Amino acid sequence: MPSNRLPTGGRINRNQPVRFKFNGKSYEGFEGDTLASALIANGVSITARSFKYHRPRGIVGHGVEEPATLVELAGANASGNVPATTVSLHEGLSARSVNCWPSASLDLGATNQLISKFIPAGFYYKTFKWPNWHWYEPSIRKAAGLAAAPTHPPASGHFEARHAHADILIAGAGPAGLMAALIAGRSGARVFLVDEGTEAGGSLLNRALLIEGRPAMEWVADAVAELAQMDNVTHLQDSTVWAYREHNLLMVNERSPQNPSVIERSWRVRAGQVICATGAIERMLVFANNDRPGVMMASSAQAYVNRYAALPGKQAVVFTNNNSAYAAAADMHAAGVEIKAIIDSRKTIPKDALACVSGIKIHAGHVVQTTKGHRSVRGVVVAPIDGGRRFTVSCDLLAQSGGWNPAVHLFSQSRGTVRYDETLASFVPDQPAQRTHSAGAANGDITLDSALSSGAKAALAALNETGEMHQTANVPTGQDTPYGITPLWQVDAKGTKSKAFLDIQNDVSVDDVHLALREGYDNIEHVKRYTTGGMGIDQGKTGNINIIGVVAQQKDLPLQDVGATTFRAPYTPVSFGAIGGIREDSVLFPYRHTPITAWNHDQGAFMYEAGARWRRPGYFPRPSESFQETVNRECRAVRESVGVYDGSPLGTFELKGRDTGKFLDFIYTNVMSSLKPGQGRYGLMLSDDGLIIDDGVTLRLDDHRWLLSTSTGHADAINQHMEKLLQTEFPDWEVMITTVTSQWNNATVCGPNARKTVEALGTDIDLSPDNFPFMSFREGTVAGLAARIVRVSFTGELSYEINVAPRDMLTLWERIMKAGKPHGILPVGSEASHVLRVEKGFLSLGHEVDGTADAYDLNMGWIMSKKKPDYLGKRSVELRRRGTAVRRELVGLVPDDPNHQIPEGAPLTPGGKKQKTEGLTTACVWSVMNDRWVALALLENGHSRHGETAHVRLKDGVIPAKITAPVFHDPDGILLRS
Amino acid sequence: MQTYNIFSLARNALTGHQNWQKAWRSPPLKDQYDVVVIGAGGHGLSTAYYLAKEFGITNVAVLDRGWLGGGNIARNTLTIRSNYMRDESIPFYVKSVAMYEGLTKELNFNMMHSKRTMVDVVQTYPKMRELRRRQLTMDIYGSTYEQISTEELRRRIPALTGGGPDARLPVIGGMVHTDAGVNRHDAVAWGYARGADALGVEIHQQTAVKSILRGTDGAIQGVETNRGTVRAKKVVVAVSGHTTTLTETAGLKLPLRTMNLTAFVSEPVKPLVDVIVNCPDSGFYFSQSDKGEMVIGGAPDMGQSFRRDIKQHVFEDTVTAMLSLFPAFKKLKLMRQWGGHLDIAHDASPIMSKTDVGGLFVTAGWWGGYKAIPAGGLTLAHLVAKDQPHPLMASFTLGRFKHLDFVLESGTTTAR
Amino acid sequence: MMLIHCPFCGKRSESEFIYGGPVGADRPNPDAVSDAQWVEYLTVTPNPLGPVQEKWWHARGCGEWLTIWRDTRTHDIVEAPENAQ
Amino acid sequence: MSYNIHIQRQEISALFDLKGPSEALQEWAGKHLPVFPSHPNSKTIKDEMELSFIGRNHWILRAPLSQEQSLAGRLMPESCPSDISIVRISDTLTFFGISGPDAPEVMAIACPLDLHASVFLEGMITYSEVFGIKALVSHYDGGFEFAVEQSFGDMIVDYLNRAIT
Repeated sequence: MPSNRLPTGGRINRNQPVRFKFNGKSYEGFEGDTLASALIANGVSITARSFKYHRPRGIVGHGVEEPATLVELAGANASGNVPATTVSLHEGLSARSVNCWPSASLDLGATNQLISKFIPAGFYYKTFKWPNWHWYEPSIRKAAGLAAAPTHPPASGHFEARHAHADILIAGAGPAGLMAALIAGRSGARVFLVDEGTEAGGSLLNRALLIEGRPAMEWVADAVAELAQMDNVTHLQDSTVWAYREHNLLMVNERSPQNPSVIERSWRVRAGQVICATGAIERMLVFANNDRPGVMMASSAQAYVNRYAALPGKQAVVFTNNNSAYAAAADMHAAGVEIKAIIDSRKTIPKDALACVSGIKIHAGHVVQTTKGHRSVRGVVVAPIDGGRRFTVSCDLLAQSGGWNPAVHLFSQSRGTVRYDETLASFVPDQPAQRTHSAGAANGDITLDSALSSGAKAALAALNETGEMHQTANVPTGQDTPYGITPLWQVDAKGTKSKAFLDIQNDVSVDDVHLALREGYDNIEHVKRYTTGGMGIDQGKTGNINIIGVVAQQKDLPLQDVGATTFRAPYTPVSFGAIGGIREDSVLFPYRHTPITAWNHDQGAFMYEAGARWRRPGYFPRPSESFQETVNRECRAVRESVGVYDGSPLGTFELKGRDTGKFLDFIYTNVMSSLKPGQGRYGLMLSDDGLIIDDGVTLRLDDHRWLLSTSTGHADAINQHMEKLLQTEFPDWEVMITTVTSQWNNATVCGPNARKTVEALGTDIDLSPDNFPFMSFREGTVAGLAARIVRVSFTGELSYEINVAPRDMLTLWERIMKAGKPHGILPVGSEASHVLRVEKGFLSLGHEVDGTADAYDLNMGWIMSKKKPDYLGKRSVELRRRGTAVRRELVGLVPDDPNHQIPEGAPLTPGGKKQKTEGLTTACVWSVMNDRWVALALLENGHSRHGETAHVRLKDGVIPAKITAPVFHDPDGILLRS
Repeated sequence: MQTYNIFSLARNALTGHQNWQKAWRSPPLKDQYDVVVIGAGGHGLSTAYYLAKEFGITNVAVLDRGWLGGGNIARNTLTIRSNYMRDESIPFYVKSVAMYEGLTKELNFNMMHSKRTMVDVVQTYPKMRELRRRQLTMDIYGSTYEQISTEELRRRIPALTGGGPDARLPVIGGMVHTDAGVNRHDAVAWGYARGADALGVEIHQQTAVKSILRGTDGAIQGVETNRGTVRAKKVVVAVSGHTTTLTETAGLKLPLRTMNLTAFVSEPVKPLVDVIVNCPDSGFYFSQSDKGEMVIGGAPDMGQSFRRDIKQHVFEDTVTAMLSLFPAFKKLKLMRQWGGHLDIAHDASPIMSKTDVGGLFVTAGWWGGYKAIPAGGLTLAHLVAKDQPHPLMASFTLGRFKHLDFVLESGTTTAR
Repeated sequence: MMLIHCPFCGKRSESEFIYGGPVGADRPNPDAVSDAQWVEYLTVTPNPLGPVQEKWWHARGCGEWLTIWRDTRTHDIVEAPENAQ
Repeated sequence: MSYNIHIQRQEISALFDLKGPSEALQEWAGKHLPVFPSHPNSKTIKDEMELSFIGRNHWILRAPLSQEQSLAGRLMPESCPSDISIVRISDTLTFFGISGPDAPEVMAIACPLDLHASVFLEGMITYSEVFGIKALVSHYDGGFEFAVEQSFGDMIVDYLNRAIT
């Protein structure tokens, strides 16, 4: 039995000993221990070192508020910066203190204490400037940061995130939360009860209280059992409500899900009503050397003796300004701790408090000025609060209580306002901003009775708002010491040069705050930022309000006017893994496949993201072939014989209704309504501020049915655009849109032998140019499949876009490959398609269309209808062209050296000089038709500069290139019409 | 101005740090100034500083409804860079980056400027093409951008273990911007405030401007505050998201809307990542602060907002993007998150301009405006003092909207 | 992540919706307005500190375009203000 | 332990997208269809046909694929009047069945809808999202069924597998 373990009592399982390692040494504890309680039971006093000065630190708290002892956990689910008070002991646990070397017990960083007076708050703003910050930064970075950074994901298992819905979410399963859950649950409402502890009960776990005359934990056990019987209640322990978002969305982190393959689970809970029963957090008292190992929160000392049967000390002094520490003293005393004295800063001590303790020396109107000892507390120096003779009381534990701060974090995150309450000397919930109720200590109802009744009240109020009719609830009575406090923000201890800490984690002392105020950093936010107070991992749970108190005292302002701290999520740190759940990689970036994806893979296609989440083949390399050779081979097939590509991802929409023609005339720059059934037309779409947003071909199926195609990447955006116009601007227009992108896949057969290939497939459609000309379509069967063939061309060659249902796509594709085999047909990837369109000077969104060029710049003034009085973008393009800005116009570029490739995106400058650009290269490809590099560019006044030389400016040289028309193959378009 | 250095620090240590002067004064509010700057944030303070330093205009009041440095400068992700795309933008940011590098010495206040390089992790070919386009134009203005291989990228960022060949978006290469850096945002605000104060500029906190006052001729007369009327012939609005709220009190409409941008930090851990990591295809970026926290930013929330809060689904997008490339961060913990509101112009480029109201100037539309604070302040001070745009900002005036000549500059994670 | 009321589907998670911008002025007849008025129509949107009327598309839902009033300070969905049109 | 569910990627169905005023649709095709459901996001069933009311003036008709040709012949999408739209969309959706005791837990990972039996009643069908993708979600044989745009099918299989292991 470890030295400080009580022989009986506690909620530990003495039949289940657990061996663990801390800072390399082996210890033993019990199931039910936390790492902190086991260390206390083993008499380990120095458990940590502080961040800046590397002062020795011990365990201060017993829960998430712990400011001092942060550990790194080793093993499968290694984690850093974890408060030792929140680590459940399990066999094989191995932990070490963060940020100390070689150990917490002997830390060489402690030399910082020697220079502490040279490094006050904000010292780094004043120094480390010469010769420059980089000189110091690496060593400062190394010194900062607490735990080691993780280098590997968890070895096994995964995280999960889920959605959940509840009528009432209750945060906290202490007396108030359980009471609320019972009432809400019994009504049949869907209840979501979440508690951060491994066991329900909240403060009742740590205190020896009675409910209805029985030990309070028996009532807790009954309540938990009753809730477990209710199908309408979800009850999670070891789970934290860490964020309260807009519209009553709350985030829960469940740390020990039942499913062993799930490491942690995140719940996004949408709640009708929320009850914050999050309890209260005891705050520190501020006096010199209040950080020494052995100085502990009174409620924590109480928790260690009651819940863990571990003695944090043998001889204790209790220092308080409120009543709650008296019950703690009584419990400690009952456990065998000698209470040497209670030091109470109040001159008059309420009878209720006194009633808890008898036979204990009480010094009313006294304060602890400082602690004595080196590596742990050996005694305390006590003095009357108004000055007077000091005396020393020896002890090995100082249990201190500065009062209770309602845990308003969630309430405040919800945007509820808080107000300073004089009687509690803390901030309490004021006006809720959402459907939020507060109950128990979180609402300032500190004592057991008031917690139970406010839990019941909150539940009834929440049920009432949910619309449930409910009678008053039967609330049990509990016995507790009435609460009373007189605030003590700091002990005035002139004569001691030691630091009195406000933020134990970040080593922020009263002197630091005073210095900040002296230098003019006098807003509370300035104070916090200048001193870093409250900005640690614990976010100042035990110390922040003391900072406000000290500032208020120094500036002689009421606390309310100094301002409360902004509470930001998360309440306690949450692993990013849990937040992400399984949603990574391809759920974040979903992928889409066409039906021939497996075929592409079999052919060795190089697949990549090609916009709108489609994974498409870029090219089909053959062994020992360079990228360029592959692309050239595919291009030659199209130019010289026949190729085929999968055009399925093109956005396709069927539009139906009497007003469709009118609608298309409004969204496209050219006239669509004049199309005859069976015909198609290329169109350009502008936003109303005159930017090109899409292009594509529209077919008229019959009088009232049209088929519109968009670029792959913009299909969703154009769908949104059209629906928005129709539903919000023109609700009277009769146009109905159905997305058929995945109803019509297509294989586009292109090249001089395209017709022969399609004929070989077998079709009932007359393919002769006279009966089936360019920009028209026919319906029939191809290769025995129902199909629609469209004569469009994105390559400049004779092309047949054969559209079939996806279920037939692979069959069609394989038959095309077979039919084209005599002509050496090749599958064509995106890379070759790019070359083919550049050779023809066809536009590409994202290349030539980059938000600056308009149709006129792109030699497409013809597509800007003069006949239509109005269409989207018309007025804006006209307005823009009336301005004085010089236009950058589309031209072709032919480098003087045919083998000189121009990098895509390369700027053009006058004479190639290092000065403001006059244009840019939008694309450059090796033209198989011209056997040279050719490029497209946007160039200032480019249309009037054909024949001149432009200069591509590169870092290491200039590429002169002749300016030409932006078309390098079949300028008259004879082939595509053939 | 009291000098800050190792010697003054040592001297003061001996007297218990009792003799430090206030970083800035709190003078009484006068009823008239030559220039009133609304907003004691980065741009407001730097504008006031340069008005005094470069143009000798010292009768300047900077008014803030809250605490100085409490707006977006207090809630950003610190990245300073000049990897832009267009001639209009690059030289402006090149200047700003250079000014930042000299700011610690100029203001005698350690900004902890860490020129630690930004590395773009590129996962799609179109993005690589776009960044190479930037590279070639940036070189004209002396801004650095170099392509590196995937192997080199992983050597520089060992924590980047995701994005392998089988990933949904495999890493295909990187771009290195050696000019980029991070520094300490509070120090920038405080350094400018202290510097401006030393030159005679008055900073008035807790002084909320309720409306902008115009005379019968339509020109600016001053502002109405919660502390009374303050007269000035020139008023500069530098209030980020609240620009339109204020200018509408003068009857001025601007092409701005206010949006929310959030950021978050991890727990502090020992040094792991030495560069600023930007992942434009995945939509997040981060750097590790000197304190050890990963400071992470992602995409903005859609919709107008003054709420300064995070949207859970937008936040999750950022987190999951990060975990896809940095799977070890699954075990890293979120420590704190926050939101800021900023206004975005119709073309997503900044507005530094005179307005139709004589004497009223605005600096707004800052979207990543932290990096622009020095050059923004300098060039706006030039405009206010000389009534002529500084050449570096000539493209960013409201005049561009007259003929819809947008400056469409896609940032690293956002586009119009 | 808000809860937005779709007239067809009822209350749904914001993630199902796509934001469609504030409701601005009606599109003027382009031929009946000055250049300045046209530019203002295009570029100036309501940006109130308070309730704003805006469009949302139930894109991953029933496809309805809907209009709500939302307070930009709180994100609460509110009744149309009295002076709203 | 993984989740105890059964996942089935369904065979293709005959699907027709119907838009327009319900009276006009009923007049044109009512006699071939189940009764038009009156509640948003609900469905009616006749023979093996399901008619789902999934948007304002918007229905989807689902039937076994064997009926596709005959339905097309009866509904005559090409010749219906201008104020209604009937489009064959059989190939656009791929359906997944999720059944077994843990089906609600797995659905809760994928879908933000409140699928509790007291809220998402038997017979309801609605568009929502599954793993961030637009999906048509419904109850199905004691479990759930959802359909996504066909090209996302492979991705959904990946993710369901990740969710249940």
